[in-house]
Amino acid sequence: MALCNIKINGKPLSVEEGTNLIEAAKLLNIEIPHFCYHRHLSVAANCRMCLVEVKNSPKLVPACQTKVSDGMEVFTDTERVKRAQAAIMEFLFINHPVDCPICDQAGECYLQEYYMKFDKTLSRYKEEKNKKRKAYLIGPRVIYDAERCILCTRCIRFMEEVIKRPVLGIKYRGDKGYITTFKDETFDDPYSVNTADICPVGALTSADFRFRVRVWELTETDSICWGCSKNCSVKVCHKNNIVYRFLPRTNENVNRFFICDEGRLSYKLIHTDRLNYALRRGNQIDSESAQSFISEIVASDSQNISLVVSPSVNNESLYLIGRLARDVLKNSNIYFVQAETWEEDGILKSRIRDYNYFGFVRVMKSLGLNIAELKTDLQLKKTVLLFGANMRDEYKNILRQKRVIVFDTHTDDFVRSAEIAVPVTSLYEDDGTVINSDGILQRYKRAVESESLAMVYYLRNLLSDLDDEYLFENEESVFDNFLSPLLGIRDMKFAGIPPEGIRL
Amino acid sequence: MIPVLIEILKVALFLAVALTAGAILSWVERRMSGFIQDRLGPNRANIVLFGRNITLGGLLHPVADGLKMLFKEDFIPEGANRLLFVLAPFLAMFFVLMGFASLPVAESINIAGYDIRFHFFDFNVGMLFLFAVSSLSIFGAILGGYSSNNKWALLGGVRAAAQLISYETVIGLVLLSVALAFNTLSVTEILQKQDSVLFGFLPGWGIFVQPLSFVLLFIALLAEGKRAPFDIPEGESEIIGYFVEYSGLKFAMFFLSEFIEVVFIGAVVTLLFLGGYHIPYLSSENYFLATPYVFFVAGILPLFLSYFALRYHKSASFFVILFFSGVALVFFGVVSFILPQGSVFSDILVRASQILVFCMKTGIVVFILFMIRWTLPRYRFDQLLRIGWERLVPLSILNILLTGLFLL
Amino acid sequence: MNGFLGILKGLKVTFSHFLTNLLYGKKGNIVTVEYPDERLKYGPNFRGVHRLLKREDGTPRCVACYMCQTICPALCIKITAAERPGGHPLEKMPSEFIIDELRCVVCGLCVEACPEDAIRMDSGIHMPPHTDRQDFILNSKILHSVKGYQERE
Amino acid sequence: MNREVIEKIRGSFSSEIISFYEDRDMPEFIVKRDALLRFVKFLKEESDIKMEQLTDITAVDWYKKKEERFEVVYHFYSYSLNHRLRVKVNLREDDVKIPSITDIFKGANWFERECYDMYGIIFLNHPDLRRILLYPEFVGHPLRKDYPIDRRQPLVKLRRTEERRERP
Amino acid sequence: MSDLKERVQEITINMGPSHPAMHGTIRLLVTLDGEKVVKCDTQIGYLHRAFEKMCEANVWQANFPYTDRLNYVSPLMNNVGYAQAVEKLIGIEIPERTKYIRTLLCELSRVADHLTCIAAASMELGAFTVFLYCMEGRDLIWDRIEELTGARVTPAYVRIGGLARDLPDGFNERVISILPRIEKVISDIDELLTNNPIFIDRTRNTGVISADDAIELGFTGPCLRSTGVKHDLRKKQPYLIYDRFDFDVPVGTNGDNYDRYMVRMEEMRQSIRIIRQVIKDIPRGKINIDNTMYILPQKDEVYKTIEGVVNHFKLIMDGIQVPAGEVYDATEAANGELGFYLVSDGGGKPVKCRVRSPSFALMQGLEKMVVGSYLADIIPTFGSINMIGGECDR
Repeated sequence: MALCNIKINGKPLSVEEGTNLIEAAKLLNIEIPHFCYHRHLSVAANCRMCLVEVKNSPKLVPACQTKVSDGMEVFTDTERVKRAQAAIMEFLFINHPVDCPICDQAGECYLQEYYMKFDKTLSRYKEEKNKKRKAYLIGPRVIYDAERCILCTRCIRFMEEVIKRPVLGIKYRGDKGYITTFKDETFDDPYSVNTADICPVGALTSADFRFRVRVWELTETDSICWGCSKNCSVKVCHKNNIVYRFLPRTNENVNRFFICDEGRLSYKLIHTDRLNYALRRGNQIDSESAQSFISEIVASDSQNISLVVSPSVNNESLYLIGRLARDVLKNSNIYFVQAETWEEDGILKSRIRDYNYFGFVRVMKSLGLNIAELKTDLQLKKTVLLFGANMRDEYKNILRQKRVIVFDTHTDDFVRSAEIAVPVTSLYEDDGTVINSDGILQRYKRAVESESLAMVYYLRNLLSDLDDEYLFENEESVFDNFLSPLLGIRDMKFAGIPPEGIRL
Repeated sequence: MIPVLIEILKVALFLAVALTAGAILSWVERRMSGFIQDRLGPNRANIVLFGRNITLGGLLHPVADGLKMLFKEDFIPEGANRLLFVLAPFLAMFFVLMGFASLPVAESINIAGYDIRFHFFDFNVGMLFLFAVSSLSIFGAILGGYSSNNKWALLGGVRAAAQLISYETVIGLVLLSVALAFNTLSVTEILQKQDSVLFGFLPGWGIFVQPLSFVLLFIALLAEGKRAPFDIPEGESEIIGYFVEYSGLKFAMFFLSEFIEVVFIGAVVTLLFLGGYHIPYLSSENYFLATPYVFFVAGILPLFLSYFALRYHKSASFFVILFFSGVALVFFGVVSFILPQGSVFSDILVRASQILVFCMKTGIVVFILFMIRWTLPRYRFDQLLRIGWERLVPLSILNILLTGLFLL
Repeated sequence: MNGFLGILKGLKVTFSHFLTNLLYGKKGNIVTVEYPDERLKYGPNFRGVHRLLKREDGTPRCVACYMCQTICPALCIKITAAERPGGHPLEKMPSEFIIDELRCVVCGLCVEACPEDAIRMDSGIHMPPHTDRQDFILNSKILHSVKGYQERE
Repeated sequence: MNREVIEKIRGSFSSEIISFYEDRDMPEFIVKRDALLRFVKFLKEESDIKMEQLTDITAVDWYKKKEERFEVVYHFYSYSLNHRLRVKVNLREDDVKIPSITDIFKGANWFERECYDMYGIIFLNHPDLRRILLYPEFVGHPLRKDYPIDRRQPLVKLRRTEERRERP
Repeated sequence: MSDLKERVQEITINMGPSHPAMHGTIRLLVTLDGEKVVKCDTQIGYLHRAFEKMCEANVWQANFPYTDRLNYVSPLMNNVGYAQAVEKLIGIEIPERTKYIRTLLCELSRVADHLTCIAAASMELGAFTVFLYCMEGRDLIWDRIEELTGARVTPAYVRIGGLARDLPDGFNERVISILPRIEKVISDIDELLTNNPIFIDRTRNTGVISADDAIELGFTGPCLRSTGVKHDLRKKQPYLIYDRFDFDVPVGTNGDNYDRYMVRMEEMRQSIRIIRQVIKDIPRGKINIDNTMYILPQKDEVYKTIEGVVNHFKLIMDGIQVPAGEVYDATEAANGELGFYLVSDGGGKPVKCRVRSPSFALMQGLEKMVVGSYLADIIPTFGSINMIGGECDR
C-alpha cells in the first residue's frame, strides 16, 4: 500500500492511503469528535461533528469522509473548527430533552463528553423544545427515545451492513424524524441490543439494563462470553461484586465489535442458582470435610475412578484434570459430556455451547489422552469425578447410577443428588484461558470476588502427593509452567497474552 | 448512762453532719465552679414529687452520685494487695473524721443537769492531736496508690508520701509557734484566749497574733489536704491519681473524705486563727447580746441570694428552700430577742448562734479554698517540694524564732 | 510578692464571674443551654437531616440520577432506581432511597450535586439520637416526611 | 529562587541531575539515587542555597503509568533566603531502597518512617525504620496504588507486653 | 550499696492512647527514672484515617469534607489551603471578594485554634476555668462560622475557585460585635495566667527547644516563632491578601512553653486586628469564578437547560479536569506550615494528595523537648505544641 505523508495540527504522519482523517488523527492521539461515524460501518457523514479544516480547502470538510492524500495539512483546533463544533453541538442540543438525570446513557454519552471538550457554551435557545415519543420498546430488548435521538443512523447501518437484516429506518424528516421499524417488521433480531451499544446518545438503550445501575459506577473487566464456544470478547461491567451487564469488546479476531443478545444476557447466570457451599447428598457440609473425603477416595480407591468433564472449564484446570487422569489415576480415557447445542447462524454463534470444548480437545490430545463422549454407563467405573455439570439430561441419567463427585459452579437436582458436590468459581470469578472454535486462545480476568475456590485449587490438593512439580499457586503458574509448552507457545506468558487473544 | 447516750448521740449526729456536709460540699463545689466558669453546674437530677420535678437546684446530684457509686461494680485489680487496697479508702475516711474529735464548735451547755460539750475530747494536748491526725489522713492516698498495682497510682502514692513528709514539718513548726504564742497546747484554751482584744482595737484572733503562721498553716494544710494547687497526688491530667483503680463505693469514700478534709481545714483554720465561734469585741458572757444579730446576719445572706436567684435563675426549688431557711433564721433571731436571757432555750439559741458563727467562718475558708481550686493551675511535684523545703520550712522556723523573741 | 498579686488578680477574675453569675444567672455571663428545655435555633444555612422533596403532583422530585450517591464522600447514600408507575413522563424514580445518617459526614455535597432540587439539608434539625443503629438509616418514606426549615417555623 | 542559583546547582551536579524543570514557581530536580546524599548536603550547606529545613518527604506511586514506579519527593525550604525547592528520586518497583538523609536533617526521621509505612520504601541507614502511623502487624503498604481502598486487614491479637502475674 | 543501686530501676509507663492529657489519642511510651523522663517514644497513628488514600479515590472537589477533619479545630484553614493548592495547580485566579472572605475565615479560625490550644494546655495544668472561658470565646466564633457555612466544626465551605455561598446579610457586623467579647476572654485569660506565679513556674524553662533544633526538626508556626525565629508565611510568602494588612509577627526568646503561650496570645490579638481591617474594606462582587470547567454551573442552568445539566453531570461524574502537573502550596495554618503537595495526571482524581501537616513535625520534636524534664512537664509541653490528632495522623 502506498503511504501518504500528511500533517495534522502541524504534526507529520505517514499513513496508508485510503485511511480517513479520523483514523489518521487517532494515530497521533488527536481526537476528532464524531457521532455518526463508526469504524466498522459505512460512512454516512450526516452529523457534521467531525468537520476539520484542510489547507487550501475553502470549506470545512467532514473528517470521516475525507481520505488522506499526500501532502494534506489538516487542522482540528482552529477557531473555525471550534466554532463549527460548538455550533453543531448547539444544534444537537436544541431539541434534546433535559434528560441526563433519567438517561441510562449518562456517563458514556458522546453528547456529554463532547460538550465538555468541544463546546462549553451556555444555551441560547428560548423556544419550546420539540416533543416526540419517549421511551418505548422498539424491539423486545431495546428501548427507543425519539427525543434524544440525533438521527446519526448508526443503528440502521448496523442492521443493514453487519447483520444484513434491514429492519430499521427513519420516518419523517428534519426535527420530526425518528427511527422506526419498517412496516410488518419487528425489531427482535438476536443482535438487536448492539444498536444500543453503538448508539452515541441515549436514544436506544437496553431494556434489560434500564435503570439498574449508573454506568460510571461500574468497573469494566476484560473477559469472554460463556454463551457458546465462540468465546466472544466482552467487557464485564460490575459493581460491588455483582455483574450488571456484558458489553462487546472490540476484537477483530473473534467477534469484531458486537455480541449476540443471548450471550449478552448470559451474565444473569453468574448470580442465579449458584452452588455456594459443599453438599453431600444434598446436605450442606463444610468444605474441609468435602476435600478430605475426596482426597481419601482418590488415595484409597484410585483404580475405581473415572473422570468426566463438561468442557466448561478453563484450560488450566483441564490440564490438571488430564494430569490427574494420566499420572494419578492411570486412566487413558477421559469422557466428556455436552450441553444442548444450538444453531449456527453464520455471524457469531457457534454450534457447540460448552465454551471451552475446543480447549478440552486440544489439551487432552496434547496430553495423550483419549477423549470420548459419555454414551453408556458401562464405560464408567464405580466412582466418577465430574468436572462441571452443565450437560444434557441423558448424561445425567447415566451418571445417576454412579457415585458422583462433582465440581461445579451451579446447582440443580442432579448436583444435589451427587455424593459430594463442591462449589468452584465461575469464569467471571477467576483468571484463566480458553480456546474457541477458531482456535484462538483468549485470557479472561477475574471480575468479581467469590467465596468459592477455584477448581485449580482442588486439583492442586489432589495432585500434591504426586510430585513437587505440581506445587504451583494459581492459573498463571499452571499456564506459564505447563500449558504454554504443551500448546506450543512456549514464549507466551500468562500476563503477556494480548487482549485480542492469540491464534494457535 | 445518759452521758454515754449523749456521747453516742453526739457521735451519730457528727457523723451524719460530716458525711452530709461532704456530700453537700461536693455539690457546692460543682455549682460554684459552674458559676465561676460561666455555666450552670449540675442541676438536673430530680425526683418527682406531687407530679412536679423537684431538682433542689441540683442538690440531688450527690444523692444520685451516691446511689450510682453504691451500685457500681466494686473492682479490685489483678495483682493488687487486696488488704491494703480495701483498707486505704477506709483509712482515708477514718483519719479525716478523727481530726474533728478535738475541735470545739461551741461552748458547752448545761441542760437538765447534764453538761453537754460541743466536742468529743478536750485534750490538754489537742494541738499534738491535730498535728498527728493531719498527717495521718494522707496515708489513705499513700496506701491506695501503693496497693493498686498500677504505675500511675504508685506515682500518685509516692507523690503523696513525699508531700506528706515535706509539709508535715511545716505544720509541726507552725503549730508549735501557735502553741508558743498562746502558751498552751489545748485547743479549747487557744480558743478561749482568742476572745480578747489586741492593742485595743484588733480582735485577739490567731490571725493577728500569728499572721505568718496563718499563711504558712493555710498553705501547708492545702498541701496536706491535697487541695489545688497542690493536688499533685491526684493530678488528674498527669497521672490520674492514686485512686485510678478505685471504683464504686471505695472511690466514693476517697472522694468524700477529700471534701470532709476541706471542712476540717476550714475548721482548724477557724479555730486557731479566726477565733472559732467568737465574735470580735464580745466576750462569751455577753454572747447572748449578739445572738439575734448573728441570726439576722446569717438569715440575710440566704434571703439576699434567694431574692436575686428567684429573679434570674430558673431552678427555683432550691432557692425557695434558701428563702425559707433565711426566714427561719430571722425568726430565730426575733425569738432570741424576746426570750429572757438565762433560760434553757435562750442558752440553746446562744449555742446555736455560736455554731452558726463557727460554720460561717469555716464556710468562708472553704469558699476561699474552692475559689483557689478553680483559679490556679497545679504545681509540679518538684516545685511543690521545693516550696515546702525552701520557703515554708525556713519561714516557719523564722516564725518560731520571732514568736520566741516576742515572748521573751 | 509580685506573684502573690498575680494570684490575686486571677482570683479577682474568677470571683467577679462567680458573683455576677450567682446573682444574675443567665442575665450574667452564663452561656449554658439547658438542652431539652431550651433549644438553640439553627440558622437557615444549617445542614441538618436530609429531606427529600415532592413534586406538585405528589410524586418524588428525585429521579434517581445517582448524582448525590456519586459525589458523596462518605458513601452513605444508596439509591435503587425503578420505573415511575403510570407512565409518568419522568420515567425514573427511586424505589428506595436510603441515607445512612451514621455514615453521613453532613458535608452538603449531595445538595449541591442534585440536578432536580430533590434533596436538601435545610430541615433545621440535627439527627435525633437513637439507641439502635437501624434507626439512623433513613429510607425514602422518612426522608420525604422530614419538614423543611420554612415549614417548621 | 533565582536563575543563577539554579544554574549553579545544575552546574555542580551536571551528571547526577537526570532532569530539571520548573513547574508553578517551584524548581524541581530529579537526581540519581546515588547522588542524593551529596546533593542534599550541598543544598543545605551552600551559602546561597541554604536549605535549612526539610519540609516534607513523600512518595508518588505511578503504578503501571511509569517505568520507574516510585518517585520519592523531597521538599526543602530556606528560612534565611525564603525559597523552596523540590528534589525527586525515581525508584524501580523491584528496588525500593534509598539512602536516608537523617544524618543531614534530623527532621527527616519521621517523614522517612511515614514514607516507609505508606509506600514500603526502604531508607538505608535510618536509625529507627519502623511503621509510624500503622501498627506493626499491618500487611502491605496502603498508599501504593495496587492496595485496594476497601481492603480489610486481619484482626490483631491482643498484645501483652508482660506475662500475667500471679495473684499474691 | 550495689544492692541499693539495683533497686533503683527505671519504670516504663504508657501515657495514652487513653490519657486525660493526650487529646487526640496518642501514645507516649515514657521511661521514667523516678519522675524524670529518660526516654520518650512518641507513637502516633491512632487517628489515622487514610486521608491521602481517600483523596486519591475521590474527585478533586469532593475532598473538602476530608480536609475539614485534618485540623478539626480550624477546619476552614485546611479548606482554604487545599483549595488554594488546587487553584494554583489549575492556574485560576479567584475573585477579590473571595480572597477577603477566605482571609477573614482563616483569621477567625486562627483565633479559635489558639484559644483551644491555650484552653487545653491550661486545663491540663489544672486551670479548668481558663478552659471554659476559652471555649466560650471559641463558641462565639463557631456560632458565626455555623451561620455562614452551616456547620460548626465541619464546614466544607470553600470550593475550588470560590466558596459554597456568599456571606449572609449583616454577617460582618455580627463578626465585629463578637470581637470585643473575644478580647474580653483574652484579657481574662491574661489576668488568670500571664502573671500567675504557678503558671510561670510550670511553663518557664520547660519544654525548651533551640531555634536551630526547631528549624532542623521542621518546626513551623507559633512553636518556631517562640524560639525567636521571625517566620510567618503570611509575611514571607504572602498568599491571599495578607500583604495588604497591618499586623505584627510576635516572637519569643526562649522557645519554652511560656513563650509559646505568649506568642499564641499575641497572635490572637493580631488576628483580631486583621479581622477588623478585612471587614473594613471587604469589597462587593461575585464569589465564584466564571469558568464552569471547575465550578458547578448555576442551579438555574442545571434545572432548565441541557447544557447546564450536561456540564453538571460531567463535573460530578468525572470530577474537574485538573491539568497534569504537580504543586506544593503552603499556607500558614494555626499550628504552622500546612502544605499540600498535589499531583495530577490530568484526570478528575488526584494521583497524590499529600498533606504536610505542622503537627507531624512538631510531634517529632516532642521527645527532644521532654527528655530530661519531669513527667509533669510533658503535659504543658504537649499542650503548648497543640498537637491535633487529625492533622498529625491524617
